[in-house]
Amino acid sequence: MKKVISLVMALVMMMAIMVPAFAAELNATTQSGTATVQTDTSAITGDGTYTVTYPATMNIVWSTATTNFEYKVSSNLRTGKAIQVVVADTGDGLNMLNASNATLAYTLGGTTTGKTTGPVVTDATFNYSINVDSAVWAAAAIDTYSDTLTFTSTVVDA
Amino acid sequence: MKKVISVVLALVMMMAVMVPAFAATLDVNTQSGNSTVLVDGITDKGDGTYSVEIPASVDLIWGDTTKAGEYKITSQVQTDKRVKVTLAKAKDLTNAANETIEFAVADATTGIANSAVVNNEAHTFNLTIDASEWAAASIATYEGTITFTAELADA
Amino acid sequence: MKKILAIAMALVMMMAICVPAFAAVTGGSNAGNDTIINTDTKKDTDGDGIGDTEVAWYTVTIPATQTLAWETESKDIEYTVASQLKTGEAVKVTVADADSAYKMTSNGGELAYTLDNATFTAPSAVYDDTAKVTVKVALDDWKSAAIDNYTDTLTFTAEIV
Amino acid sequence: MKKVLSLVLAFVLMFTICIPVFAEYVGSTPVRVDGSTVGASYTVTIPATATITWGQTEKSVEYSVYSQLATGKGVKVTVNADADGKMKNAANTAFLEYSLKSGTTEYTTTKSVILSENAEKSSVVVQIPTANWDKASIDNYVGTLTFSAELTNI
Repeated sequence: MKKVISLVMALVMMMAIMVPAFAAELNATTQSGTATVQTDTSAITGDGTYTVTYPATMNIVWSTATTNFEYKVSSNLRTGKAIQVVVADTGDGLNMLNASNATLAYTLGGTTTGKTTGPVVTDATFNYSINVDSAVWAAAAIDTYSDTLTFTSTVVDA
Repeated sequence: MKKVISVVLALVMMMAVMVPAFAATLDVNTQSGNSTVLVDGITDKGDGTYSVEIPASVDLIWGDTTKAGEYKITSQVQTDKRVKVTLAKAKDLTNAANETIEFAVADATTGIANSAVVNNEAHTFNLTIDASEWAAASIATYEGTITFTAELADA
Repeated sequence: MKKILAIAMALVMMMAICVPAFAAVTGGSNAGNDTIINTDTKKDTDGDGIGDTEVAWYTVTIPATQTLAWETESKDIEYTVASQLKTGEAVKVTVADADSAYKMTSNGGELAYTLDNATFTAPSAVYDDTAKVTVKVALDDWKSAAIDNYTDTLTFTAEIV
Repeated sequence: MKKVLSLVLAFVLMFTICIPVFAEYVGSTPVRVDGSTVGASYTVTIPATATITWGQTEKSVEYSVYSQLATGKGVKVTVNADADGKMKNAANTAFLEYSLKSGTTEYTTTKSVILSENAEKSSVVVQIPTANWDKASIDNYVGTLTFSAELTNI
């Protein structure tokens, strides 16, 4: 057992003294040499950073058939990645409700699933719309109706 | 001092003009967020709109003791409001000689829409004339008036 | 006056009768009693007492790889310059991008950079210290680069000036 | 073997027949020389130049002394380096510090009379430590060793 330990210790010692960064040397005979400069992304957590900006409240004026909205994506991701944003009603379907739960049905149009074209974008804009049929408008009591849409972002492969 | 006030006022004005379109954000730490779809009808439409279609005229046949009529309500008003129509006799049946036959709006002097949004919702009313009135009346053309008034009433 | 004269004459006389020690230091240069010592710019490697190998030398030690953490806008790359040259001479080091595009590349992406202090000339013939070349990457360039490993090759060239 | 022996013996016998000559002592006469009027003399021979190869930490510079002095007298040789202890390049822009090894900067002859062919030799040692070489730019540096001699009692 002592022999084994001593052997291992010797090996470890050797490792320790090994020169960590091989350096090149120029002198009168070797007058030129190269060094590599590179970036290090080890400090980057995950796939990088991004921001999706979307309206906190989407105001729709009474009797407007189509109201356009947009969300924007800025990202700084690893090569080959992109950001996907999904706009959906994760609750009760596309119905706005008033205080007494009367419904005002609407539909979503435009880019409800948006994906950036590449890993680095600045204010990439995606348009979507909320459409309310005129018949729906006509049949709705004047009131405050609201619904909740959920925006979800994920890092996907470009 | 005036300068300060003017600057402050200007700022306040600016605030008012700014469209309060607050934005929310998602990022690596917050990958999902909610947004409210909001129709603020009351702000947009206020009380809303309604109309009452009343009969052009109510033609009686000599001796009718009751005469039914109909009016229609169309409305799109606030949820908790209803269109309320009130009928009233404005003028008895009167002939050229200013002689009168008395009549009355018998029932349903008021009609209330069934809901905030109705479309040509029909409401009936009845006029009554006593037989004695007919008996005491000289034969002529008589014309009276009934008035319809509409208002928003709470549901 | 006569007394002074007499004393002076006596002194001179004494001098004259000094035992004429004939003394000499000969062979030297200058006034005969100097030996000029001078150095040779060659060292003696074969032990025959005669300088045979020129000694002027210089060494520039350059780092193999230098790493910039993401969004590092300025990074000093240190290298060491050691020299013992003829008086008046000095080592000059020039650093340049091998392909002079001054762009680090990844698989498909590019990251532009610039070099500061790209040339360094040692202040003296005998020198032993570090020098540095500074790699600069603008924050905007970082922001518009996909996160990836970018690399480029710098060429260090040394010469005696 | 007998023949050889006999030949050797014969040879030795020859020497024994030398004829002894008898002399009779008459008296002694002093023979004198008056050296006080003769000038004493000595010569210290030093090299004109001495070349030190680059990096050489010690260089011995040999010199020799011969003399004809009064009895009890000797020659004391003293060697001095440059006053500022520096060798200089031609343009006087670069310097190389040196020193003379202690114990080698003086020499006193051991006898009052030393024949030139048997001149007494000594060496002064020039010392230049490696550190001085390492910090000097490569050049031809020049220094001066100054020899001075004086009579001394030995």
